Amino acid sequence: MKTENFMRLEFPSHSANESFARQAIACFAAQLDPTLDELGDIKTAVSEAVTNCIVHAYPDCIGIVTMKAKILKDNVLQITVRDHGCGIPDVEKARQPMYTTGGSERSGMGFTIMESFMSDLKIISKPGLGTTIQMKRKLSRKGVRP
Amino acid sequence: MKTENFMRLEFPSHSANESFARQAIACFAAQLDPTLDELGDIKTAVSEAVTNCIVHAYPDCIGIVTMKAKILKDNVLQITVRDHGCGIPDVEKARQPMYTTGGSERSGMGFTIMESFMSDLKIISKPGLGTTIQMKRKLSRKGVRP
Amino acid sequence: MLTSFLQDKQLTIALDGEIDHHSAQRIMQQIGGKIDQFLPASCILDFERVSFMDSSGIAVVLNARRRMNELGGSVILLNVQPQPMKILCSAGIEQIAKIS
Amino acid sequence: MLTSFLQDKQLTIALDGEIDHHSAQRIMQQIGGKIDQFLPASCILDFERVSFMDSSGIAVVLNARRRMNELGGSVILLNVQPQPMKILCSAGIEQIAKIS
Ligand SMILES: Nc1ncnc2c1ncn2[C@@H]1O[C@H](COP(=O)(O)OP(=O)(O)O)[C@@H](O)[C@H]1O
Ligand SMILES: Nc1ncnc2c1ncn2[C@@H]1O[C@H](COP(=O)(O)OP(=O)(O)O)[C@@H](O)[C@H]1O
Repeated sequence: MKTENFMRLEFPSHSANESFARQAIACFAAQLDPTLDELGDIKTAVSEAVTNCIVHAYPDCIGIVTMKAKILKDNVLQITVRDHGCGIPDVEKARQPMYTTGGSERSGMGFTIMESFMSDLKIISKPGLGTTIQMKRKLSRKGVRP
Repeated sequence: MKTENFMRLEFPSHSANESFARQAIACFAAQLDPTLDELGDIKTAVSEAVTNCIVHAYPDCIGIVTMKAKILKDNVLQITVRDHGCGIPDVEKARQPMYTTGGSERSGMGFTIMESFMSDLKIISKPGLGTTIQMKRKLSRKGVRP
Repeated sequence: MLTSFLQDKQLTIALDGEIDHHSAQRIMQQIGGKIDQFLPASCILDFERVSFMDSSGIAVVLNARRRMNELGGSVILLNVQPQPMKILCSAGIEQIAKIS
Repeated sequence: MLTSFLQDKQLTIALDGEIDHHSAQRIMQQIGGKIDQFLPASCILDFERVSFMDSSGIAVVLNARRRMNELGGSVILLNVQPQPMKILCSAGIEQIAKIS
């Protein structure tokens, strides 16, 4: 497909939607003909970002999670995950490996994994207003495949 | 999942997104544990509705298509597909089998198929403003499976 | 490109994948091109590997049938899987093409 | 329910499917329950049928390891597929559980 493509998906923060969000991004990314390994990385990053909305942004209620994906030039997939939940008071602290406010059920590795599997991870957050995560991934181009 | 679930998906009217929309509804419907046959019907109905937006609603431009899905009680999946395209001047005529304004590439069977594969097909359209298609499908309940 | 072979003036074309509006135009052109090239007495469309089809597939069959009509020949559909069969039946396709 | 078996004080638990936050809590409880029941000397988590795992799976391993620590035993991860392996490595899990 030559023309720019994008999608925008909204769903409530039920934990059952973690796998739905992963599958949706995989279906959308399919047009870039990713390798299995690339697909695994993208699904993992989305799983982390969406889980954070479910677990941290809306701890005591069900809120709306918005996932956007966009195909940029040179086979780059850009993904944005957004919530209108509690926000992150200290983003630098939150980015540190093993840092979690989630107790023994969380590992504190979410942002670390997003950072190492994707590029240009941006975290924009305002306490009380919500959080937007943006990340990119350049996919090996189809033409270059053996 | 006990609590009500829904999703809202927006994408541009590129024909490559027909398969994306089908896969997205299949992933969402998965939580209702549909049979292969039920899944086929749902994917077909979505394919028809989304194709109509791409072919008829936005014939000369790329517009936005919105697909919503909602789980109602008693395992009923409700799907809404909406465009802001040219609209349908005569909905009764459009519903007739074999009626098409699309020439030899279209069969005129889209609405007929949506009607026979789904229930409660509603078509709301205003020329110049766009079209909303709403349809439902009751899925055989998990508990009742052999 | 669709695989095909010709035997005793019978042209067999194996369709593949999902047939929707996105893929249908290319498929129609390829089928038309092969019929024009071989001018067969009958055209067999093998649906074995068609995993999904919407009403765009009906137009594919109707177009093939129109071309074959011009040649005085027929269209036969082979190995149709359950989901495509449902679509073909809902369009009454068994009245214009033989399903075997 | 996860399948498991005990041999020579070694408890093997076969995990299954996708491990994310949605499924992790149930998995942790089941692993904890089995360790409490059998009080094994070592706990083997078989990842052969885990097709996907995010960082929630790290917490699953850390929890199993915490329980086994209390018993003075160890945790061993078996048959880890490429995608889960990537997650485990990114968390340095080979320092706290044996991967074989
Ligand atoms: N969307 C969010 N809304 C509010 N807080 C968040 C969000 N995402 C992350 N956080 C905060 O950042 C911390 C670190 O996140 P992360 O690295 O993903 O690890 P984990 O999810 O395992 O805690 C979380 O424990 C939480 O305090
Ligand atoms: N979303 C839409 N916007 C505008 N016109 C539409 C739309 N959907 C359907 N129509 C009109 O209704 C007719 C019948 O539609 P349908 O039964 O789906 O058959 P087909 O798509 O094969 O033409 C179309 O040919 C078109 O004129």
